Amino acid sequence: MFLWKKIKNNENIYYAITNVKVQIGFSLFFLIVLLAIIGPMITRYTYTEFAGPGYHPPSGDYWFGTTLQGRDVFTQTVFGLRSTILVGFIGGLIASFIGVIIGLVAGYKGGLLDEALMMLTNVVLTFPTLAVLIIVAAYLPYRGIVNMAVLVGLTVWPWTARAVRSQAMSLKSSRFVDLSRISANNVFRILFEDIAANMFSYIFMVFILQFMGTILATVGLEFLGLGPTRGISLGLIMQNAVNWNALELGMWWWGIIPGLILTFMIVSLYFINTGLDEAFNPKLREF
Amino acid sequence: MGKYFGKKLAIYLATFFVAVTINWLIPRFMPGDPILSMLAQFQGLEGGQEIIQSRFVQSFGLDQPLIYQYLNFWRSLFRGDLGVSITIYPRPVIDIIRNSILFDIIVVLPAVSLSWIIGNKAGAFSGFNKKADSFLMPFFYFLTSSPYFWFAIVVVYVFGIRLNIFPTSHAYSSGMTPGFTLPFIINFIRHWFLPFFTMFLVGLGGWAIGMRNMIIYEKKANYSEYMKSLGAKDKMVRRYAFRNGVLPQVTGLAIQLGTIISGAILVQMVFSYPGLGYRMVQAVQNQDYFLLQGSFLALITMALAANFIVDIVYMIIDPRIRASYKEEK
Amino acid sequence: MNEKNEAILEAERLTKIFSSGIINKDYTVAVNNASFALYPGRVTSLVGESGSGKTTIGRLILKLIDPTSGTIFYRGEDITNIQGRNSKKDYYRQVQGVFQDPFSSFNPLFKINRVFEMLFREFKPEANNKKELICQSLEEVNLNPGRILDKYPHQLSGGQLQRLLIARALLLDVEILVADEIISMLDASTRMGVLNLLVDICRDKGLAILFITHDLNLGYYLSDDTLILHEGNLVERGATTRVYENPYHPYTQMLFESVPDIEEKWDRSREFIPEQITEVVEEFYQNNQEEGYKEVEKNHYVLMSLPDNSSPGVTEYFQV
Amino acid sequence: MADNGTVLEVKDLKTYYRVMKGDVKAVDNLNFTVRRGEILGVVGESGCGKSTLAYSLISLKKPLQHISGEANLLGQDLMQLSGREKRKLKLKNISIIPQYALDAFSPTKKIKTFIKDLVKQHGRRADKKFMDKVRERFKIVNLSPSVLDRYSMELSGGMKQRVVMLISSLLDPDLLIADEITSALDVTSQRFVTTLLADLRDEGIIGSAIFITHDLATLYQIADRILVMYAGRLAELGAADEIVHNPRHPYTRDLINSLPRIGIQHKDERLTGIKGTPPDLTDIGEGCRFRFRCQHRTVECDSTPKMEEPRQRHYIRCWNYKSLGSDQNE
Repeated sequence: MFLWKKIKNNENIYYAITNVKVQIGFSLFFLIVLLAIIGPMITRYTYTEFAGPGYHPPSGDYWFGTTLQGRDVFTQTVFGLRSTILVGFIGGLIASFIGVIIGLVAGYKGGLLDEALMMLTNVVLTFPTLAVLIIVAAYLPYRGIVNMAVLVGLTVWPWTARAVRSQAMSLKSSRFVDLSRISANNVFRILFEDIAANMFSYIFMVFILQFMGTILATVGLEFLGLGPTRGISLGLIMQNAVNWNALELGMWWWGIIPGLILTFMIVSLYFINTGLDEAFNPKLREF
Repeated sequence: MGKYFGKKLAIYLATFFVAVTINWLIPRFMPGDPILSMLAQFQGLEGGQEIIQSRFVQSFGLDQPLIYQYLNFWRSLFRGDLGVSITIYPRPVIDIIRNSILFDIIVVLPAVSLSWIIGNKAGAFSGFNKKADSFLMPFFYFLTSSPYFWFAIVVVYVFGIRLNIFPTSHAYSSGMTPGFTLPFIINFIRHWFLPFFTMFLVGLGGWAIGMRNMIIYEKKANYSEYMKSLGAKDKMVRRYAFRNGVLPQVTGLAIQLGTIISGAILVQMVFSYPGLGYRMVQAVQNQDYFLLQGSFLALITMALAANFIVDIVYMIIDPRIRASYKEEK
Repeated sequence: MNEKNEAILEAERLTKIFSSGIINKDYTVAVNNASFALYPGRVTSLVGESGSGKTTIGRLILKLIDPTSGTIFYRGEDITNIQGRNSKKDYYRQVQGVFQDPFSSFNPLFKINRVFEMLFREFKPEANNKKELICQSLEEVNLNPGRILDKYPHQLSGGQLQRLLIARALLLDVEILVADEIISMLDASTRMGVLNLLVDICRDKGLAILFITHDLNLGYYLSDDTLILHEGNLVERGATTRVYENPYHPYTQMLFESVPDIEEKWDRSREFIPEQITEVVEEFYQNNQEEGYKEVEKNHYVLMSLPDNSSPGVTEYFQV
Repeated sequence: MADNGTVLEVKDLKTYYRVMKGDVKAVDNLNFTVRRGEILGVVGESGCGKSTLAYSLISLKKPLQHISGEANLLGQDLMQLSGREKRKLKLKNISIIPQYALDAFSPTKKIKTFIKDLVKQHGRRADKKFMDKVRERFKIVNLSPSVLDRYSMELSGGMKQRVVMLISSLLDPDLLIADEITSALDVTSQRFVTTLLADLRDEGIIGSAIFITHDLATLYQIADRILVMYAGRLAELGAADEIVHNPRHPYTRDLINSLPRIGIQHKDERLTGIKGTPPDLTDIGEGCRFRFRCQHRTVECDSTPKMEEPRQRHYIRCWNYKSLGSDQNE
């Protein structure tokens, strides 16, 4: 795509790739995604099947140990990981898409439209999102992965909208936008070639934040028993662990390991995001 | 100054209005009829059938046109009549909320304020000290990335089970009678500690990282360079940089409140600590719609009130806000 | 000295008031009743300090912002509130601009060729000899196409980028060029090249140039007519030599007094306090009976007093 | 060892920026002296190293590094002093008005608070007597003392510049460095601020000054001596009138010829700039650095010209300045 070739030569990309934090974050994230892909292929069990003796700590046969009822925690985790990443991706895309559109329009158009959109953004931002999700999820008879992702995506977009709006406003007042306007460019070309293209590295960073936000919200819901009605998810595993008093019975692996994998994924994304933040603004780039 | 207030107030009123509307809309337009499922729960209760039937129909006003139902809903809201809880029948929802809020506040308030203060200090320290920065930051990244409920589970396991120095559920031991007696207070505090500790630690990371980045910006700002070239010691440069770094962290507090309260719901779930969040989750699991709606509204109001207080504090301590609203375009 | 023929662009009582905020708006008068004209083949310099509204006038002419009141005539036709892309496109076919900061005038992600491609796409889609036209206009601003084309903006110098923007206007063969502080970011040594180029094009192509600057020496060197702007008001206008040799308005006098000259040093015994000018100007307006502009000599007009609202000055903190 | 008059003596000073690409030789073997009561003007195009000179003297830190040479302020070599020792000299003996003066205040502190904190750093209590002196200084810069209770964002550019000048000269420094103090201001404020610097010197508030700017005409108004810098090196240094009316170095002559002046119009006399662009200072080799743009270039120019003193306290680094004849406008 013509636009992508432009961005490749961009100095930001050079600094992004050479940043240590980005490298650490990316490799960790890659490992976890690999686990989500390979895991379900190599495991001998299904996540519902009674794989062996219950109450069994991590060992050669059961890498993450077994639950009280004898299900294999490793299998449950890797399958749960898949659904979590999928939800995070879809939700992140939706939230970023809404956020970018609202941010661009509010930032570029300004005036009354800007005030109204920002009012909406602040209203959604002030909400404790989980509370809203609980109410909506409670009433949804069927909760599939996609409509969970859509649901969560609809509540976390304000972060993108605010960030994109401030960037759009500063880019709008730049001279090359004036030059495009006196070259009689149409508004869409200005919005995409002049404004969005220069924000691409920024939008990518914000997408990572949305991806993280969606995962945290979704797993939170699953933990409260409001996750997808069918299939397994990380939140569900941990909810079962808490419900069956796994910790009191000493089965730390049942509750802690799935959460640890999830936390490592979030940490890896956090490293990428902080690294990109350093790569993209010189002031943070400490020699 | 007035403009700043006006804008903020408008947002909060709009938010409250939207929250109430969501509350009213959802049960009426969601697929499946929550009223029937609620009534279904009362097959067993003899005699109660008719009372509940009339009570729900009347409070939902299903016979009146929608607009009346809506206005009726608002009127009952202001009268404080949030309906009756089913699980703890017939206690009015407003009472349950009133004493649940107390548990919320005593955990969230100290946790947030302490993590904000210590987080900012730690962030500033690592912003000025490169060596500390290299090992403090990864720790804060881990803290701020760990989901609230998972961290709660780890805390329960480490402090509650392995070390067994703190109880891991409920606000006080079931045998105790609440009152201002010393044993009760000690028992209460021991139950309070782990939820508080979880909220504190998970929150700490975010503030530290935010402040560290702010300090790096402020350290390189022109006013810092000017002070140094006129002979100001590092201590003064740090004090000025910290002052300018702390202000945006106050607005950060307002923005993070939504996420913090969401976190509180999950932490209360793990510790079965009877705050609003816990009540709300119970209401969901028992399909107790009135309690669910009531606790949702209470949570939103709490978030709005906290936001408003933070805005006032920010407006007072940041001269730029006061000045910027005098300066013309 | 080419005497004035038909004006190509006239502005009449051009006013721009910025308002901020939605609930209780507060207003700033950026430009107040400015009337002037641009003539083909002549350079008109618009001189004023920062905040005087000179850039706003430039943006009004380039139709990047719309005036609060007043009209702009292009070849006698009222183009003040033309809307819609096509009518604006026709206008931009004849009127172009060059901005102050060369580096922020180019989208950093694209090669500089894009600046020309945009023109061909919008104004000359049918041209088949695009490369040739570009090279020709580059040579006219003495840039070597080989070392310029297919480069990114950060690979070129400020002087080269400014010349590129001028080449862009040449390619379109425009009639009016608004040059907003185009040399203030360039070094003394390279700025002369760009300025001489500008005047040569104006003379050869019969271009009308509005040269916006805060540098009075440059204004004198370059322009045939001069407009002096003070807090949004056009206080003095006329032939450059006349305005500079016998300035009439107190603000213009003070402006010329503060220009450092290599030949003779300032008389430091006399007190020179910039903030007193606001009061002196107000006094000047009150004492004059006539309202509006007076022709103090042939082709030299001075604003004698403000008809209605005069814009507020910052006097509160100065010790006047 | 400084004789009575010399405040600052710089001998063969070299300070380079150590960056990934190599050494940027921003200040390369500079020699000059500043005597008490003297204003030394430093002029040159952007990127010639004049601001680096200011940073070298007052806030030398990575990536800028001292390579060799001395900078003796009242007998103490600034290059050898430790951070702590140098801090004691600041504001009392040596002070600076920075290039970014319009952005020199912390947005959340009142001007008064900043002054009090700053003075405390030098062991002086900002008591009533001291504050009266400060209010006195406000009269000199023609600002009302009520500015003391204001935040910096409530002040205009001209006002901020004056407050910075007041603060930087608060403890009557022996040497005040003014780095591009006029470039961000309007013409009228430029005149006021330039004459203000001279007034501070006349009233003995500052012992001497180094006035750094790219605007030769403004410099000529108050400078006693002018140092013309090109690409990190001294091109010519001498009395202001000599430099402006009888320039010997080709670069100085071209610089003066390219200055537009009221009275010269394009159609009467076509001013020529200096062709080419200033050299890139990263690992620049030997030889006179102006040779690529100089009209009088000869083969000797490929080796670095040494410093000569054609007249008392008038220095020049050029092989061929004698053949240019020095009768520019005698």
